Amino acid sequence: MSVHLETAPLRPGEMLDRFTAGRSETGAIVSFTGLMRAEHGAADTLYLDAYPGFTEAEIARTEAEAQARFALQDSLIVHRHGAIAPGEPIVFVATAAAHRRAAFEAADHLMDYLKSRAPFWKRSSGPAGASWIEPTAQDLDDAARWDVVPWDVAPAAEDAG
Amino acid sequence: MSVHLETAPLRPGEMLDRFTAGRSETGAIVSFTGLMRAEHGAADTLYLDAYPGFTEAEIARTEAEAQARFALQDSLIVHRHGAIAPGEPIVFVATAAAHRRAAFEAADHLMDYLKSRAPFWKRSSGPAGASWIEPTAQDLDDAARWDVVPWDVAPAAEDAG
Amino acid sequence: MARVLLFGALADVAGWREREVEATAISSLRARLAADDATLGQALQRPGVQVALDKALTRGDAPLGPTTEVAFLPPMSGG
Amino acid sequence: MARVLLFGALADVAGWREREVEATAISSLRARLAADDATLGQALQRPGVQVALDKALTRGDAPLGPTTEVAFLPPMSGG
Repeated sequence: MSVHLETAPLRPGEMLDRFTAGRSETGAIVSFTGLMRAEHGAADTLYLDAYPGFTEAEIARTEAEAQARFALQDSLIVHRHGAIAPGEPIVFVATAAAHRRAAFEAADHLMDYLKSRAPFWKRSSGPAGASWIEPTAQDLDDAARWDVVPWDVAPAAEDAG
Repeated sequence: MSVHLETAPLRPGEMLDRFTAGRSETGAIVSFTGLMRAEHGAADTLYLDAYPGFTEAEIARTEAEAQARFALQDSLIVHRHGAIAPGEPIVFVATAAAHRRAAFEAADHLMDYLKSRAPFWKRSSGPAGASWIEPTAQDLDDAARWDVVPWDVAPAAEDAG
Repeated sequence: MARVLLFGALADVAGWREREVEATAISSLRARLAADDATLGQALQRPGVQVALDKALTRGDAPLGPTTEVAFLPPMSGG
Repeated sequence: MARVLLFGALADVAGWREREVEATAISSLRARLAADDATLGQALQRPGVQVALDKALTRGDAPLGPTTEVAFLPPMSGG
């Protein structure tokens, strides 16, 4: 389990390989890579403000909850901050579990949290100017999907992968 | 969109990087890597029989359905066959979409199909002998989750990534 | 001469995976395989075993050309 | 001397991100910041703005030590 903030471009393939190596009892690894969209020219820079120390600690609390809730074997969260260009990764999340359902649900859950509630402040800039962005109603709905499920639900038994 | 069968070990990081490169309107990339579990020594080889030509064509039909159903921008399915050792990847699936919900659901759906209905025949070998494996009840239940949803459901609108 | 392919447990039962067999229809091919190997003949009749001609699934009997590829597929297990 | 940090839109409003300010409590710090910059003073009072002392969220007033780090956090947007 770990959470990192980076200002340099992320390298998803390298992170996935390092996360995957040496696992003999893991059946399923899910990765999520969030990329900045150019919005067909409407966006040219995404600036993400973070509070180093505070931001990782807050994310790590949700990561720990997810690990317990989905019986994860491991997880990795790497988030870019600073100025990001179109096509560049913003966030990389990987989850490892014995079975695929847990790995999928945990990655999905972590992303819903990261996109709507994590301690970042984001500003999008483009030809029309710059503005600070709030989470969308859809982001808040996505995050709320996870609130209705009891926290101590056991993961369903399932085949390899 | 593409489907490949490989007999050599898969390289998930390299595949993820190649799949991710050069996308300016993709917000979300989900990858799934299925690994062979050692089952704490109970399994030492997984042998996957495939019917080259037929197997890819059958998988490609489901891939095309998933692309339409989830409005995917792209997908990649690479499946190992032959003899596989514990810790080695069996399958790699990647999906690309504008928004994360579609990328997650499509990868989840493709994996449910690949694990339960795709044209492979698998034999697990270990100290206790070798046996051909049928899909588990959980695999079939997982795959059936997708059957109850109408095929023409539109993906929900959602924020980047 | 049809080219016959067996997959999964069927290849284990037969002891071979690929063979040229003289037959002009699936029915006569099944009869010839069963005559050579009764255990295989029975295994091919089991529910869930599907037949593909030149990589397309088919049902019931069908004629075989001189280069038709006939595959007998046990229930698919997924990967 | 508290170390004051502003994030997101608050830093844009103030024109600075980090500054040493003489104050012994959050309330007196707010008063001093508002006296220097009324617009910032109002922005800090907006609903959803949270305060962290030494990287832990806090509510209401609290005393500040000579090296306390005080962060004003606008509503979090996610990444």
